[in-house]
Amino acid sequence: MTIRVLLFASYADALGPHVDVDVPAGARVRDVLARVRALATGKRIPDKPLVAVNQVYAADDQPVTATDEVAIIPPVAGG
Amino acid sequence: MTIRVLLFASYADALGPHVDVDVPAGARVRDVLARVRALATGKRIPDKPLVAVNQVYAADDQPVTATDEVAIIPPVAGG
Amino acid sequence: MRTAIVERPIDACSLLSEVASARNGATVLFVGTVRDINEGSEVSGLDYSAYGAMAEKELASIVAEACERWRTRDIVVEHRVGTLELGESSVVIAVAHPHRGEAYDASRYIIEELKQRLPIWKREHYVDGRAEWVANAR
Amino acid sequence: MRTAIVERPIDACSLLSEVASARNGATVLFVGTVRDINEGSEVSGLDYSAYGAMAEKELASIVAEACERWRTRDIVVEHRVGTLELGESSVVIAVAHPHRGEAYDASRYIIEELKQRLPIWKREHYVDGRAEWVANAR
Repeated sequence: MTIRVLLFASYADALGPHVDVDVPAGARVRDVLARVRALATGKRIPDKPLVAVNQVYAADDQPVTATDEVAIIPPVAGG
Repeated sequence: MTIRVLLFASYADALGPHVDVDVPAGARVRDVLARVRALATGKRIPDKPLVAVNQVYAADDQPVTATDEVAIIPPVAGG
Repeated sequence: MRTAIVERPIDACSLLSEVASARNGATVLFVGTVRDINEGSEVSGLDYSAYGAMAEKELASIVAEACERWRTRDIVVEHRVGTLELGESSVVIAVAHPHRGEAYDASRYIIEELKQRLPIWKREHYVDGRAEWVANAR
Repeated sequence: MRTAIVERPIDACSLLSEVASARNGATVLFVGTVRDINEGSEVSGLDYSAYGAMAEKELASIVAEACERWRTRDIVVEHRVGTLELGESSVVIAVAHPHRGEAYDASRYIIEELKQRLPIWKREHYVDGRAEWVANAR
């Protein structure tokens, strides 16, 4: 299945505002991350970044489905 | 010497806004307090109230002179 | 810094502007308000009276202590006296500081010291017609 | 309670009025402002960007946590995104509570959580022409 991954701030500067990656059915957050990091510019993403699934912070073993909104969250700076 | 003692809030309700008491030269805050408490309505003043001399909190052994502004400070309620 | 004991309503927004500056990343404003209930009694209004000259001095001392301890000059405090209605502000403390931790700590220091040290007294009027001098907890 | 991510200036005074009530004896307002200096560099301005939908949700969650923990509904928070100038407010937190300790604690909780959890990013522009993504300390 294809997962669209949203990117922001410095990650979006390097990879664009989103990337699409293919993962097998039953894949988890960490599998999606591995595919993003395997892209040409993907090394800009750290090994264990914060990830949100459907706009909620998610653990790296959370399963993902093709309809999920997955986002990689750079170090935040609100306030 | 005569010392004018300023009173406020519940103490002023009982004794008026000020009382004059006579104390010997060299008297201290505690001597002034003893004279105030010896007045007919003076029992309304507790044994060891807060006292200010010249608008600064004072210890009970601080000497007073006839030109000092002495005040007995009821429990405060600012804020 | 600026401090005042005033006999008119306090304009919290104007205190907020007074401490604002691009030097400071954080502003903490504290507003103390006349509550409708105190320790179970329904309050209808209250009078604050002060030993005016001493209250001015003591308030200035407290704020000078805070300015020195937290190394800022951007603190303004007004305390109102006279007759106040429900919901009106009795005290407003505005603190601005480069860093938020210091702004919160200085604000808290000032309200706690002021409640222990300012020679100001409060007579509460209750809905049932009673009135009482009320003191702060020590 | 009310929370919002906004793209216009925040009116701190209006948030203050929004939480005011004679039920509450204390209001604590926190204003976060764009500083002229950050870690030694002279700042000329900055852009905040957000993962908007998630930032709205996360901000609402943080404030709901504070409302539950300190048992009040009188909390309003706005966080601004877009381009801000020096001295402009990026975030305003208004908390009203019957008691002051709770008002301070809830305010502090919200700013600390928001700085760790809101998916909002800041690009600082410096007087020397550089620009950098800056993260909060963890």
